[in-house]
Amino acid sequence: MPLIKIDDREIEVEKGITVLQAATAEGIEIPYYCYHPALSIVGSCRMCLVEIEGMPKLQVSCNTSIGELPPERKKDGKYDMIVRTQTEIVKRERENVLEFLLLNHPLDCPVCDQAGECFLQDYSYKYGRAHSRFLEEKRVRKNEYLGSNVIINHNRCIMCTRCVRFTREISGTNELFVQARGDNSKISIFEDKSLDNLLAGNVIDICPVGALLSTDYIHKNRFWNLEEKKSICTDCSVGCNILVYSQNNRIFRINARENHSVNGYFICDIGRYGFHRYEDAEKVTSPLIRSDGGFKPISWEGALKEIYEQFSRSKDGEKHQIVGIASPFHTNESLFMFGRLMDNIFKDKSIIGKLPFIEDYEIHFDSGFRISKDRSPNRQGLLDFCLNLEDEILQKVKTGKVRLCYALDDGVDRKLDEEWESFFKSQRFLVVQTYAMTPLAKLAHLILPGPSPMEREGTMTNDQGRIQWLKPSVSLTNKTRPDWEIIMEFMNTVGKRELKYSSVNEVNLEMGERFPSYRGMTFFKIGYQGLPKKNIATSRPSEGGQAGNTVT
Amino acid sequence: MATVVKSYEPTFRDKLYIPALFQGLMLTFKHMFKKKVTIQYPDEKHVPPEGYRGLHRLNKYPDGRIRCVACEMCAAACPAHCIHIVPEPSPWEEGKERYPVRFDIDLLRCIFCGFCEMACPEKAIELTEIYDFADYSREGLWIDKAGLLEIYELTKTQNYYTVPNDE
Amino acid sequence: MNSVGDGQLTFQFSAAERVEQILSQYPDKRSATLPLLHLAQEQVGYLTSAAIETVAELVEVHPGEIMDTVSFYTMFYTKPKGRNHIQVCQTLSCSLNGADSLVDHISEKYKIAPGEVSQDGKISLVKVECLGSCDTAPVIRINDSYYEGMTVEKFDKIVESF
Amino acid sequence: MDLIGFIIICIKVVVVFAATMLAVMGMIYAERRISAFIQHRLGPNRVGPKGLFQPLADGLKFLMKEDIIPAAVNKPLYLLAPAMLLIPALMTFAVIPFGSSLTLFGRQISLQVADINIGVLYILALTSVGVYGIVLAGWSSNSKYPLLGGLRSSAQLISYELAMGLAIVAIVLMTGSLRLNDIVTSQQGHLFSWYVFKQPVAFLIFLIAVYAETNRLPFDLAEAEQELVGGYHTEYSSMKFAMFFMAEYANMITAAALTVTLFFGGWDIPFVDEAAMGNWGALLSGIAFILKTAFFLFLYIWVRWTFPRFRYDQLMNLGWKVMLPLALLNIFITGGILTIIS
Repeated sequence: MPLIKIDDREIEVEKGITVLQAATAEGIEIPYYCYHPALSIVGSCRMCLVEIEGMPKLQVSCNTSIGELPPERKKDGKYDMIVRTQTEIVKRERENVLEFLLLNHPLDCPVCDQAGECFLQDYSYKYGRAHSRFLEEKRVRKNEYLGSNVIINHNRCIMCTRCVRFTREISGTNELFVQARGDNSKISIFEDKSLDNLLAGNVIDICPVGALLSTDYIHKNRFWNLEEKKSICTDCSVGCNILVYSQNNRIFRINARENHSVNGYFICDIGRYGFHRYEDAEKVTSPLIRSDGGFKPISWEGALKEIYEQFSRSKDGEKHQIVGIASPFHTNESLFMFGRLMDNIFKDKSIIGKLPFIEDYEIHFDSGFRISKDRSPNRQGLLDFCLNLEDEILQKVKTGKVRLCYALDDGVDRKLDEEWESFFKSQRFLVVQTYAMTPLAKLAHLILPGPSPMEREGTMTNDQGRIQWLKPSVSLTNKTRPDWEIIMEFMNTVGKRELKYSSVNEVNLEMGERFPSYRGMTFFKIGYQGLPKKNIATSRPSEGGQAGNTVT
Repeated sequence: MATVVKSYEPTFRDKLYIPALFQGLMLTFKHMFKKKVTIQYPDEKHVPPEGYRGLHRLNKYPDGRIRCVACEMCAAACPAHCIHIVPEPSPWEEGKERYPVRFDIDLLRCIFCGFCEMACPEKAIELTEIYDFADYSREGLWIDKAGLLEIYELTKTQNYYTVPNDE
Repeated sequence: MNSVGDGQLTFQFSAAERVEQILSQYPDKRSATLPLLHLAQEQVGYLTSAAIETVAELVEVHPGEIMDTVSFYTMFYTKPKGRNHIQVCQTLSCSLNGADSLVDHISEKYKIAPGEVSQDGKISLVKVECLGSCDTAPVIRINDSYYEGMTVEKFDKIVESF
Repeated sequence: MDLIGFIIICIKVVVVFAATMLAVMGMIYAERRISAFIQHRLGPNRVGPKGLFQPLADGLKFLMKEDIIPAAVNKPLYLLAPAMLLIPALMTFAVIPFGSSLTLFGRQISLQVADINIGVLYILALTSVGVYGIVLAGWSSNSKYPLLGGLRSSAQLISYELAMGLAIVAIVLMTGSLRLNDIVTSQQGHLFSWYVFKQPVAFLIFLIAVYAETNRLPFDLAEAEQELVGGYHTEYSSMKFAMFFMAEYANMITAAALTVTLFFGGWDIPFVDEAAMGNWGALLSGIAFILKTAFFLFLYIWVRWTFPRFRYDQLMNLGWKVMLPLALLNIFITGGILTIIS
């Protein structure tokens, strides 16, 4: 392994990596714009110039790979390369490069959405010179739409071509190219081919300056007002890692978060703009009970009392059947609790099913990025925790019995077909746990208000069996309660249990106790990058010390 | 224990106190005829000294467009967090592409430090010399964009920036 | 936005053996980009987007990269040019010797500004950088011929000969 | 006493009462204006010409204020206290001669409500009763600060009433009568027959004691806004509070009139024989009395805005260790001299 020296530090590095990578890994900052770890190297911004001993000129560190020298040619007897990043000449060159990059760059940080997270700002402040010697008029161009969600501000562009390389190498869609040369060059698209692929939003993320802007976020807020939360996307079963930016409980944008085991550096536009669905939805903020054809708010105590009366006492002396409808949109913790409720409390009286999975077409990009066909985030978790899941529940449920149904709602993406609608209508008492007035909720007798996907907390298992942490990006409002807590209350009320989990972590621990493949998957342990599920076969866990008088 | 420090030993005349009393009386008597400092407020107005920091205003361009680009630098600089801005893309074609749809200042929170003025890159917010803006309700001291522009209309003949407006 | 749109959806090289020959000249197909583009431009007079896509297919790169190249070089045209394409040198020696008045004259005569094509499609005019004949300035180039030591009168005479 | 005499007395009572109340209003105005002037301000100047109606506005405001009676108070005494303070203050004025006598329709009318032969005693008695008002107000409020105020007031009264009484004794010794009219008459003639010149020490003691008696600065320990939040009248509001206010000013007016009567020749104008000038003389003497009183009232205000308040121990020190021995000494000397002369 080559031994190199950067500034005063001796570093042993892999053969073939670049100087920039070596320095960054060691925590030595070398400024750069055009380099991106996921993209090919062009070395066009010249910001990462460093001094390398034995080379007559400054070198771009992003494109200088480290090799091994024969022993007799080693520098100072032992180093394969000696790099200096803080010498006078490097500093001066950085100043000069920045002056060039800023020649045509407007001084419009106050109206620029990138301000606050802009590398041009940061590096100008850190490495730049205070004044430009450029006296001429700056080149001014109009903003253009590159795609329906992307605007380009040509004036701010520094021609790093990250976006161009992205469309060539990651999305493979090739919409962007550099037009003309020199002063006239600009990022452009073919007239008949706008930047509208499913990964288009990522060019906004990777643009180091404020040139590429999202129509969804432009001029909505300032970066420093936003609160950043690390979470995962729940729009398909891949479970991309995301950063959610919100202010005052309102989400403003979603960016990709790096996770090489899941999504790399990027996310798709479905997830990026998906949060608007929950904004538009008609929210359920309080338990609602059906009355006179409509719904009227009811207190939690009232709702639980109603549940007790319906579920624990058989009217007309008939034997009743309890139908549980689980949802792959819920967290592992909620599904674990739901499975427990159905299997251990209602026992043989219950049957557990699910609505048909929401499936769309699967999308693969050449770079390896994929959007799963399965558009529900936690199918794996559903299968893991609801062991007696009936696939053909419509056939299995026998007619003529008293039927009580408890359904976890899939949410705003779910449309009900006629068959399912009539199934739900035939229920004697339908409890729906949801966050919005979905078609399913409209059929309910009692609606319990749960959190929306952006408010949920728990773990999710993606289609690769990776357990990841879904963190709430906005807090619960009004009378809504976490899903697991509602199910726990259900168990306590109907099953006469005295479960007292005070947080989702405790449910998580209990879940690990009962399901060996999830053992030890605490939030602390899985962290922000997630962990693969253990490959242990699951057997039916039983509830210790059951109360005998649960359902009469 | 307290230490007694005698800095001055009173003389017999001092101990009589009577002359000192008269001295005091004469002093207040003399003051009765001095010039009065009272300003008869609603009839007479106080003229604040130069650089006085009073009510805010939002400046406009000569064509009537608002100068503010909703960059929120003032809100960021504000130590009292009294400025609340909601930005939006501007409706006009030419000029700045961003403008505030809402611009609220909570005057009860404001400490009139003038940092917003200093932070403003567009010379849009400015502290006028208006000092009498009392109100009967808290809501009345929540001044919005329309109110701030109105203040500009009232005071547009003046430029309160201590550095001359270079545009 | 770049405008390559011209309604022509397909493009076919008329001299297929020439294409083969160019491609065989280079070890790497990409290297044939420029000669092929020139060939395509000779055929139609400018580069249609269909032509660019055809070339891209032949050299096995993305059309975007071909577009990069096309827009980089001034000799490639993505818009139709006039039947007689007049290029006026405006670099130092030509400029000093009256290239500007020549441009003014042509503009006035055909009612076109530099960079435009006359309405009947006969004439197009561009100002270009050094044409490499500084000793005989000012120089203009009409299609592929050089005309040196130009004056307004001389230009009129040449034009008459067409 | 015939009917006409009774009517005359009634008229005198009404006139004196009205004049006192008017003077109270004037004093409120004067106090605010003069204090403002001393502090380079303008003072009230917006209600009526030069702000002259300010006291009326103040009174009106007091009337409009909510009348709060705290739940913990001893109600009868709480309600009685302001009256206890105000009534003696007004009653004292009954014995003070405010001019020589008028002759109307052949009837001699002395300008004095009641010419009683123990006038001085009457005054001493009534001012002592006034203090009950303060003590009662302080006690009945059932609250800490008022109680402290009331206690201070009673302590102050004992300390200073003594000195004051002894100072007057010197005058009485020289006059040989307790009747105030006699005291005035004995000062008639030239300027130096005023007792202020004959008894300067007694005057000084009397003046200081009178300030303490009326609870005016620098002796307003019973009120002491800074420490006692208003002292005995902390729990009072509206008109009841106004009555304390009025009582204070009425007391001041009485005290000023008394000072004039005892030491400045009363209604006497030096070198002028009022009796010889008939009714005009009476009028002039009245005016002279008013002017002299006015000066002392002004002095009250002037002193108030000049000197700081005494500390409680200083007050006691002054009262017991300076004033009382001094007054006693004065009586001895006066008595000695009188004995030698006679």
